[in-house]
Amino acid sequence: MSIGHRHPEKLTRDQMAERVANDVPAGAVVNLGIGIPTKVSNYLNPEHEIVLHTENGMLGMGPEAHGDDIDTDLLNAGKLPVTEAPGCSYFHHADSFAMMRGGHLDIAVMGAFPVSKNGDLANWHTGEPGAIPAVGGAMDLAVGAKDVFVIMELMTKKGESKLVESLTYPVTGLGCVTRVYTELAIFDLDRAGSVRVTETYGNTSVADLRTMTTLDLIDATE
Amino acid sequence: MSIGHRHPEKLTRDQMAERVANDVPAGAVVNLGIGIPTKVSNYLNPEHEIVLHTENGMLGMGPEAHGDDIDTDLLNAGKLPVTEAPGCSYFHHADSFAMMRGGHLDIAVMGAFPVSKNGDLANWHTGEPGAIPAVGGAMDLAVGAKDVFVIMELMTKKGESKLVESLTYPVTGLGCVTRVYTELAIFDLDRAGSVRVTETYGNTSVADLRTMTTLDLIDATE
Amino acid sequence: MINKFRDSVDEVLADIPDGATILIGGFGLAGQPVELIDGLLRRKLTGLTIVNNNAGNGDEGLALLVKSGAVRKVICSFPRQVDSWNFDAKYHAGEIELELVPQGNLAERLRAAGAGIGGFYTPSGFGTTLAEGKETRHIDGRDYVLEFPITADYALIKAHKADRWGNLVYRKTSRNFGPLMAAAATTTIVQVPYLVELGELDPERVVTPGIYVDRVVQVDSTNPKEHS
Amino acid sequence: MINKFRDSVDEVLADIPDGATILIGGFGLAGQPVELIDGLLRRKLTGLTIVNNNAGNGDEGLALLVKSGAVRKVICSFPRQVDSWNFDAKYHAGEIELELVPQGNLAERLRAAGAGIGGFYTPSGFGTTLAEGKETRHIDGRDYVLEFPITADYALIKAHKADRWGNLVYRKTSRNFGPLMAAAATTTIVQVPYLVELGELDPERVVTPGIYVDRVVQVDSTNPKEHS
Repeated sequence: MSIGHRHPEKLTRDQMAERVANDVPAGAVVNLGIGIPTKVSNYLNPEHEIVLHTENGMLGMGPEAHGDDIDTDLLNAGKLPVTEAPGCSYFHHADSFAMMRGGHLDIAVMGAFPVSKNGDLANWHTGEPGAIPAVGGAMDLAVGAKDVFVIMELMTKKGESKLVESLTYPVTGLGCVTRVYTELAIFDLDRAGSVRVTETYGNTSVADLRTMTTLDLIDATE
Repeated sequence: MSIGHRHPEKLTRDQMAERVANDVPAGAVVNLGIGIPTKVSNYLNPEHEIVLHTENGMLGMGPEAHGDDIDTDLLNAGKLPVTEAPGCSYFHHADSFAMMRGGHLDIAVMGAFPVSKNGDLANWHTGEPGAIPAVGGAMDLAVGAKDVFVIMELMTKKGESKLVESLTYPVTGLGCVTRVYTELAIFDLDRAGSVRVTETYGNTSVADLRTMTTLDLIDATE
Repeated sequence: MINKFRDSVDEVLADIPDGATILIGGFGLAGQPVELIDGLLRRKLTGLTIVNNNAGNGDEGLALLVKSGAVRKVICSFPRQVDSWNFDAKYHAGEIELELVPQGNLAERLRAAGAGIGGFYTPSGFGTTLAEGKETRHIDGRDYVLEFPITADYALIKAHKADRWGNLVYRKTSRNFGPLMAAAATTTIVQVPYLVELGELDPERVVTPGIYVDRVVQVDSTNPKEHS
Repeated sequence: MINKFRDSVDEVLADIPDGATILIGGFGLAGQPVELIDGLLRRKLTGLTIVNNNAGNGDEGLALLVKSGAVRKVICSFPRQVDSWNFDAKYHAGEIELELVPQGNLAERLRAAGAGIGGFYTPSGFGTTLAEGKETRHIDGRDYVLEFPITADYALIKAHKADRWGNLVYRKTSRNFGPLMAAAATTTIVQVPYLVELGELDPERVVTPGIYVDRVVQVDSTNPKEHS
């Protein structure tokens, strides 16, 4: 693991993605959401044979395609051209979402607006009046994956914590998030609402995090 | 059509199968049940390209296999070895029964214990106490096919009609049979219980059939 | 002889009436029946309900159909995109209805329609605004929402190869909604770059059996990788 | 490195406990995991619930498992056959429980288990004694019965070829219940005559993706047609 338990600086987005990558067990089947979660693939150890799932209908997705390798029949969920890994397979949308909903994916990595202390996830709709809602596969991933890892900045630009007591944004899934990776710390969640801080970065203390989040955090950094 | 509208003798089982075969439209997708219904395939016009479905997972089933052609991975619903027709395809059981249940088969041909005048079918269980019940795909075919054709002897050995006012045997499907082919006549059914006799054989008159069945049959033979 | 091959895009679309519900395949460019959508635009229909994963991109295909006023309602999972301005304008003007469905529920509702399932309990969407007003049920320790099939008059899809029975194979992730929509619609219309002889497709590899297909029209592919 | 290949039949079955629910694939000889069933018999377990289309034939395989007293309950669609004397005897002696399920509902309940569907409304069986005591519902002019998933601890299936990720292809009608059972069980155990290199299976032709498979063991085929 290249990022220490108590990294002296707060993590960059790439470092957050790398930190997640280090927690993915060898041979796991993983779905990486659009945005920062996609960056996780850059840090996966090829020897670990992590199997990437893309909900539009493929297991064993390879890296993004470039130049002559681009094939418009081979896209990821973000509609970017990708490639095949040996051992890949194709299936239709109902089979792909059956795989997700049926609890067969080990990990889904997603972004979030806020996450509540008991693992409720909001990431599909700002809730602003007049905004056109769009959901895609977020709700299916939220209920389906064995573990849902969220990567997000802990603090908004306004200085508000995105790990909250309870959601004010429209819900994507209830009690589904098991771990939150942020620039300042990693939080393990459970459905009962006990939040354990397992790592901190940037000289942030658990006491600092309690102040920032106003949550009764459990110090599990030792 | 080789069997006349008013064939002078009552039909043999093979002739009943042939009579059904003559009613199958070119290009239709058909499931043939075990027993006499299977014989229908012997009389289908090859130029009509009738597509045979077998519920264990195949469309475009060819004739029964013999000798060196036998392949124990290629069986019909009666577990007999069969062959492939050009254009065939394989699928798993859920896809096969989705095809049936979803109303995509044109015709299912089945045997029956009795059939009621409004098309209720009984063919899966004698209802005798202690008898081990077995149903297979009969209930799925009954509700799924656009038309359910029954081939059966009209009269039992005891001289009782198997086309009845209402079922006393355990039901396979309600209001599903659209036509009954017997040794003495063809009966068109509807869910309202109007039974139309469209053909008779063996010098049987519609009046005779009314006596035999005690049903208020409509004479549609002309 | 069964022959589902037809001569032209205009011919296969000729009987679609105003007010029809039409499933349109594709996820991005993969599996998008571009020429069939263009043909549908030429029909100048009105009151259509369109089911697709999205609601049109840029100024082509489905987006132009939306812009033309042909579409009364869109059922999809992801209408809002950086280039969905045609849908956005109609939506904000109150001129188009949106039924937003989680992507997996969309796929499963289409499957249910083809499979004769009357309804099903899905965990996806439980506790969200997209399940408001829907029946829910607690089964074996888990919460579910009751969802119903999406049936349709027509499906327009793209496959890779077809034979005259309508057996289809797809290519890579262009499979997506095709097999589901083919089974869910009353009339399924398919464009493929390659027509092949009956018996030429590997029966183990056929994804959509011909029973689900009504009309096939040949249209060249613009994807150079598909020429193989 | 992902490697689901295991060395022996006995090894892959070693952890199955008494009382387990086990899905067994096959329809007739096609897809029947003969050697895995024989291995299960050697385990001398008790209290098993077995899900199969039938309840055993003749004096071999599943029929012997039933005869041995290992099986508490059978869930199937067609137990009564000319050579089902072992099941018949246990049934008439009141020593085995039977849950009879229409074949399509059996398949769909297995699919539901793998697909995370909590329940579904099926028209098959409505109005019959097999739906007695079950919830029914009238939807859009048609009557349906509510059915629930069949989940299981183990699935024993046969496929044609497997790679070390557990990707499977089947052969002809031996596909039958295999893909459904693989997805429905917590632990899926597969016998195949052919192990192939990763990347050797056509990704368009893979029917069961490796995500559904836990253990693969090589067993020679007795079907001469399979040697190709």
